[in-house]
Amino acid sequence: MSMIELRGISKAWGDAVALHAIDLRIAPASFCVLLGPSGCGKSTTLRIIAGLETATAGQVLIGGADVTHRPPSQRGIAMVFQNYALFPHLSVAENIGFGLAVRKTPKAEARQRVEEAAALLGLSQLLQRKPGQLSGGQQQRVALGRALVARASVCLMDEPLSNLDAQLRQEMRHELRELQQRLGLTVVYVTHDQTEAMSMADQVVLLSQGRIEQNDAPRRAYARPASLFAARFIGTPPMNLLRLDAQGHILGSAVATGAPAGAAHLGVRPECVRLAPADQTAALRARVLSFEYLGADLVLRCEVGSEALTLRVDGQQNLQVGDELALQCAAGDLHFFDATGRRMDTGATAVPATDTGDARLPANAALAQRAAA
Amino acid sequence: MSMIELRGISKAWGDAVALHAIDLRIAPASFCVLLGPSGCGKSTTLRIIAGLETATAGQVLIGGADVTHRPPSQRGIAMVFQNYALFPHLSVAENIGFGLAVRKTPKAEARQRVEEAAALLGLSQLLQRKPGQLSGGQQQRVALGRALVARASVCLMDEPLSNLDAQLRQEMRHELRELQQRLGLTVVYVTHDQTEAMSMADQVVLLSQGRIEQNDAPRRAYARPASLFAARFIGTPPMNLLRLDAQGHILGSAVATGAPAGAAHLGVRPECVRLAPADQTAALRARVLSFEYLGADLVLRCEVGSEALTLRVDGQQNLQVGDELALQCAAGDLHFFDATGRRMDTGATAVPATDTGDARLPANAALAQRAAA
Amino acid sequence: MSSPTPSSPQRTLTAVYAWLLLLPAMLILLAFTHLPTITTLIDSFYSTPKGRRAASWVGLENYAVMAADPIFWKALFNNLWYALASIPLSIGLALLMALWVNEKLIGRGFLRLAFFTPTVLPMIAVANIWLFFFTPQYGLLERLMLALGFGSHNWLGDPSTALACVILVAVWKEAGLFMIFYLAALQSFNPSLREAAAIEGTPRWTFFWRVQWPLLMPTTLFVLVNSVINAFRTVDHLFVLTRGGPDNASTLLLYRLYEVGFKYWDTAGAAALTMVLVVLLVGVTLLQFFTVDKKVHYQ
Amino acid sequence: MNAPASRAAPAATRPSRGLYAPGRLDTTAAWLLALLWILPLLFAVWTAFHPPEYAARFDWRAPLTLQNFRDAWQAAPFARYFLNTTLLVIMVLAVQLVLSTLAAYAFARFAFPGRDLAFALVLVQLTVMPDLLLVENYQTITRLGLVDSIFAIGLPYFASALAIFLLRQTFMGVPKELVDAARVEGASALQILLRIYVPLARPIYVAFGLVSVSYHWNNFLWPLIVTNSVQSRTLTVGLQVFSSVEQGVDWAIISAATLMTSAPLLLGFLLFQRQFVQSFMRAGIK
Amino acid sequence: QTAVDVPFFYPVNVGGPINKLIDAYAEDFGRAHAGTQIKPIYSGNYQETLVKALTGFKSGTPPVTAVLLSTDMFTLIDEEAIVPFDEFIKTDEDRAWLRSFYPAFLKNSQTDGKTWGIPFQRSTVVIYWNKELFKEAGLDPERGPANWQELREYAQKLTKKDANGNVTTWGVQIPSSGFPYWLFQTLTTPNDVILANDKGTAVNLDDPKAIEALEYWVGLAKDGLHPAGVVEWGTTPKDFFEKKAAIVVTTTGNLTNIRNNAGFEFGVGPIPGHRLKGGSPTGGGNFYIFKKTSPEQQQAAFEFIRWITTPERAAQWSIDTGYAATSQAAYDTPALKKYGEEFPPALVARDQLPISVAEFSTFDNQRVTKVLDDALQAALTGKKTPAQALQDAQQEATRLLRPYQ
Ligand SMILES: Nc1ncnc2c1ncn2[C@@H]1O[C@H](COP(=O)(O)OP(=O)(O)OP(=O)(O)O)[C@@H](O)[C@H]1O
Ligand SMILES: Nc1ncnc2c1ncn2[C@@H]1O[C@H](COP(=O)(O)OP(=O)(O)OP(=O)(O)O)[C@@H](O)[C@H]1O
Ligand SMILES: [Mg+2]
Ligand SMILES: [Mg+2]
Repeated sequence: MSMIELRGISKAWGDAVALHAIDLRIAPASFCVLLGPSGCGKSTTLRIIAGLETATAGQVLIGGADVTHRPPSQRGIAMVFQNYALFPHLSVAENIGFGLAVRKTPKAEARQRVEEAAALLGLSQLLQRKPGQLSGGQQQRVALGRALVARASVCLMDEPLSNLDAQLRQEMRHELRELQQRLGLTVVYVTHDQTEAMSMADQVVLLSQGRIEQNDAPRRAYARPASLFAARFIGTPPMNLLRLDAQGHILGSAVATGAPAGAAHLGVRPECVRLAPADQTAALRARVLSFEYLGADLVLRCEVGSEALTLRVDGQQNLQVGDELALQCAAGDLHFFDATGRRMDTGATAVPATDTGDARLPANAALAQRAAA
Repeated sequence: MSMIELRGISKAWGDAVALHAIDLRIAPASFCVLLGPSGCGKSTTLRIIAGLETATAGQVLIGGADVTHRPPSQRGIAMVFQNYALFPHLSVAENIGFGLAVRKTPKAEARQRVEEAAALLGLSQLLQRKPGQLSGGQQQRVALGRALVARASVCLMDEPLSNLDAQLRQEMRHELRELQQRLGLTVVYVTHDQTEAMSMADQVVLLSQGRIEQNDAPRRAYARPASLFAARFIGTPPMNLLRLDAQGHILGSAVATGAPAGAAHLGVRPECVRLAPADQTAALRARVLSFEYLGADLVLRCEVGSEALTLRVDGQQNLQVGDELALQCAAGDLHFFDATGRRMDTGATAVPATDTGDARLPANAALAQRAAA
Repeated sequence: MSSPTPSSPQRTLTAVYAWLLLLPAMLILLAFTHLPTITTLIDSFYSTPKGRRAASWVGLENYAVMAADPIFWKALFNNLWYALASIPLSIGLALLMALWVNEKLIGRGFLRLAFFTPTVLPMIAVANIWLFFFTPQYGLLERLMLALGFGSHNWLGDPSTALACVILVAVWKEAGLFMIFYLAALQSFNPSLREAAAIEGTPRWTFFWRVQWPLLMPTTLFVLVNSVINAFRTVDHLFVLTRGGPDNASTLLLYRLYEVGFKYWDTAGAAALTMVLVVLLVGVTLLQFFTVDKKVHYQ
Repeated sequence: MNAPASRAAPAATRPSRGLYAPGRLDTTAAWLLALLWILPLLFAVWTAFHPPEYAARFDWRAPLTLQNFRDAWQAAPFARYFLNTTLLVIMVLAVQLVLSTLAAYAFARFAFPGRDLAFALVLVQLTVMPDLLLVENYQTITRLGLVDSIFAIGLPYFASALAIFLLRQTFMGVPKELVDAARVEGASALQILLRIYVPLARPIYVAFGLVSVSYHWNNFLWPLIVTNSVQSRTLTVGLQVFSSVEQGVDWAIISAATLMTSAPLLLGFLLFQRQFVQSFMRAGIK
Repeated sequence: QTAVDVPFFYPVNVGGPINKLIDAYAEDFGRAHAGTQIKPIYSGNYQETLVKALTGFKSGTPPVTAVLLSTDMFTLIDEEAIVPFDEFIKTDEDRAWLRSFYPAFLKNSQTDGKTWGIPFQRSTVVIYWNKELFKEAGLDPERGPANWQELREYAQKLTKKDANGNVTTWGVQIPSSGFPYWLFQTLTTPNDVILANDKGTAVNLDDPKAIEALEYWVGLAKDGLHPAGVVEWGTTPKDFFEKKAAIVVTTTGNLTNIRNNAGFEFGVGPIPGHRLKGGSPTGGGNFYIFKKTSPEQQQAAFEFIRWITTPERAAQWSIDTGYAATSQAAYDTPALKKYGEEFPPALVARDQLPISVAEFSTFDNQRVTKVLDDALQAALTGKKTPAQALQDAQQEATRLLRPYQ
């Protein structure tokens, strides 16, 4: 049974259609991330699940019950908002206990539940502070506390980390995920940051313009992007998408790619392009256009034909703009897309549908081998 | 000659000392990043250079001239503020041209310079908009435009990207750096985000509690952290810092590290710890505690003795919590720190002081080799 | 606002709920503002009932009488002068005060108190103190003038200065309140704006004129509406200072209304005057909202 | 206004000294104006504490006296007037706040037929103030049989267009998320009002309170007309005792009475000056 | 027998102690007349009391009785707000009581053969002079100016200037704010001109003698003997105390105030004469009884008014407040006789009463009065010549009064 189910949910404001008949099932105790660019309908979906918006059509089921017409407070959900929506005039304890107070939970019990939640989140020392006196991460935890104390088994989160700085964001990702697993929560999590999606999700739902573009486990979404859109959206630096000419060569070059007929784009992830050993003759040659040093990594932008190719190498590499590099790439790391942007599956690039396979080491330098100098 | 020079700059508010006799030289047309945790004195330093605060002691030189007692407007600087400080009632064009109008630059010339700057920043279409109608990144560029149009050769920036979301921040990093190089600006840039520092800087000045902790090129700062503080602060995920016992073994284990006498901590970066080929017997053994999937990478947290060790491996690896791993590490990647947190230099780990060396590939698995099972 | 688009029965329920919330306030407003206004409007078309003579329909006669009354015109023009002088003066001073006490001046607390004090003093009593200021020969103003070598002057007793004195007292009374509004706005400004301007080398005056002043526009509009209303409402001090004299030199519309209504007991004439005031005030306010408001909202 | 969203830049707390620092000229001018501004108060203090013959003579050796206060105090039952005025001011403010809050909430949060018309009707009171409609209002009060009660003094002012207007603006500025969060937590519409909107609008309440209290503390004509007895008279009506037509102005006693009656407000402002300014500040009436 | 409540509007006008006196009277009366309760309501100055009373009347809740300006009589008649006293005056005793009031006071209380008001707190205008300044100027401090000629001469001697030519002491000061028409009557009455007829339906403002009177007043100011412009009524006593004015013309109601606060010896005298020997307008308040009240209440009010105006009480009232007593009988009481011997200035009012006239009053009183006031102020501030001002005023007043003729 799925914990949350959307059946043909549509949403329109006048003429503006935000969601087109979305169908979605989310398993109990799983972490589902709604991912997509700004304006694609993530928040709308979440708010429809919460009952904060009414769908134009379709049904919402939570825990098997049709809740389409129930107000938010009767759906057994908790919610964490993008900027936390902490009540600035209430202390941490009061913020966490807000729902309990509103629902007239006995004082003693409410106090106990607030203290438990605070202890769980490491907020015990801060109970008397006002949100304004807390750091971003602490605020985030208070917002979480408010959601937890309701003991709802479904927790909805709308970009809860987007206001934090990089370092804190990383820490909070861990904490959130760990908490979700510990408490067995069903989380629906909205973000437009694919790193967050990758690192936390059991299920990634990629939305684009009110439609589900891909709905998969993160690894599968990463390994087998269903469309150009998905390929572009998931991964940093994003997947290289090289246009192919009619012959399957990289545009403006004579590099053959082994593309199936009708392929319009070749996709390859930056981390899958490697520097070939200097002696390898069959390597793909590319010229460095620019690079960015990131400590552990160096991100290079090179030129192949008329297309740009980004690759990620060890940060301690010393390279200059204009250097000629020899590159190679495994055949399994190549993705092909047709003119409509749909993925084309070739036998060679099929990867296991489940993620239980063994550690896979790049075996052959597919691209380089096929490269015709 | 240095473009900006601070000589023994101190700043105190009453008893609270924010800066302790800072000495700093910044080369012309270079990009200097002031990096450090919140409250370390970055903004104070920047504001003293700008003349927005008066130093308690010391001198500020810009372009060789002592400007300690000059007002901000006579220092030949431009500044970009954290929240941009755009005038909300003025259009983009008026914002950019504000300084020109104030300085009574002839109308025609002012218009031309504004248009040039706008073109440079891709703002030409937006000149008539008000800041409230712009996205964060666009606002950022307007702020930049206002700084550029002044044609000051020194540009000061206080966390200019901190209000942007991750994606935009990355784009803006590129743009900023490129612009600085194109125009030959001397930029002093404040941030607490080490990724920004690494990717943009010619010179990273790491501050801690009002003192300069390290002042180096980014690669050097990354490769040779001067202290435990620097080691912890620079790099994501941060450098592993393992406590050593009196014998130089990793605490709670029998793993020898080849540490010089008196070393209290061993540092090793996550990306420098590699999975040893399965057949290598001398490998360091560690148990996986948890992992985080990031698409391209997988970050593992393992246990060695009583210490935790983080390492970064290929994202397509399939690992389970509890797996035993064999690890190895190059001797050159080991850093030692004494009990006071200062770096200890051993002959073996010395790296070239300049960054002109060739691409360096890990040759020997130092740590693993020395490990005594 | 954020409520979900409700279905029809829900919408009715919402409307009922909303109107229930509004009801108490609306009832009071209706009973003490709208109905009296309408009654006044109707009264203005009838003659004043006196004893056995019941009110009779006279059409626009009350307005005609009013228009023929030179004192009405005097009061109207006085009031326009009063508004024209007191509004910019009190707003200007309020702004100046706010700019000052927004800075770290020595004794800022005292300055704030000093500027604000007149707002809380009861006009009815304080007007008597002002009377002393204007008293010829030994009044404070006189002493000052004499000390400076000027001759004595009968400030309130001279038609050419009486109105000015009344204006001065009004400005004194309300500038402090407006200052608080300006101060609040100034303090909410982002301090970086000032720094950004300083780096450009903006002279203080330019900074005020190009940045602070435009950003204060919404406050100015608010204050402006208030001061216009006050210009037609504050007459307490007239009762003590000049009673509209000498020879109506300082009479104002509301004071004239009081005279017509409560001294002459000419309720019809008073009703006509009230309608003039209502139309004038509503008109001015609307005009302000439509002309200034456009320039005010920069977001 | 929207405090939660204000992730105020750290610089916001930092006074940028040295920039446009007020010069000596500013300080002098500000002090001059301030002195000019409290001159009437200074004069009142002088005359109140000296015998009447020194009202117009400034002599350092003038003897101090409290007689004027004694006389003023005895001239009318001021204790009772203080009580009445305090009751009036508290009652008016309390009712104004309650009614305006409810109305502002309806305007800010609900879409219902007739809303814009109703709001326009409210705004009418901004300009057509009860002062203009004295006679009609007196008749209404008489019809209600309320003449000569503190309640009657307050009644016409119970609904304040200014308060409704200000509160509506503030309420509309409350971030939507806060309301959503409260809804998810199960708060009813009334709970949302009481627990979210009202506390967040506190600065506006304080600001409006200041305006309202000083207005009703000093209002004169209307209280005079609707009250008959000591039991309902307010301070300003009591003060009227001193502006005698028959005799000349006795500044000594008037000053004493003025100080006496405005002392609570002045003291209040002195004590809560910072809070007031800050409230207005956060109220951001703009 | 049910208790009768008699709400009584009383203008508190001379400060605190007076309402204590009134309360005491009300209580005493209540004790003597079981079942009747007089309820004094202090309601501001005369103008405010009238506003309250008439607003109340129009809304159906008038006071039963009120002390209001004698000049408001026509207004109150016009509003049909009051009942004449004739209904209550039934016995000879009552008639004798009514006859006992000074005719000067009754002039403002009767019209068309009916009595509408009973004089209560009445005053007249007198002159006060500073004896010290008189001595300095070489004048007899015990004798005030007797006529216009003397007034002008005295004023010339009394006016002092400083080195710069600024006047430091004015010879004479006649206030002209608020109700200048009343003080103007101190000039017209001796000049043998009455400004309004008894019926209150016609005025005589442009009479040459009235113009002459105004010219005299304006002339004093022109010649620098009297302050220029409009002189504030409220500060006039203070001007006198501060020796800024040597002679002031003001009400007898100020006697107590001046006695308490003048730091020097002062004299009180009747208004200087010209064509006639002197003469002043009367002023102050009368009792009225309101319509829309029950006959029992009206009767009770009448009894209270009779009771409070008996000679003994009137005498005590005069001693306590400084107002003129309203009847010869009151001045003949031992108490007031004794007081007059101790403090002779208190008797000036009495001596002047036989030649005093009614305060200017007409139908549409306030409006007509304002026309005259404006004219006077216009002349005093130099905007119009006295003749022009009064002729204009005459025209306007006549127009206003036309409906009543
Ligand atoms: N109240 C509304 N009225 C009209 N259109 C709306 C409303 N709310 C959202 N939309 C539109 O619906 C679409 C989806 O909005 P939604 O807020 O769900 O996007 P999102 O994916 O959450 O984007 P973001 O990442 O920017 O938050 C957008 O095009 C938006 O403009
Ligand atoms: N006006 C001031 N008065 C007193 N102390 C101050 C003032 N401004 C800054 N400080 C203190 O000086 C120290 C340095 O502040 P600074 O603003 O330079 O830090 P920062 O490195 O910019 O931090 P952040 O990253 O949070 O902006 C801090 O401890 C701060 O509390
Ligand atoms: Mg969203
Ligand atoms: Mg800072």
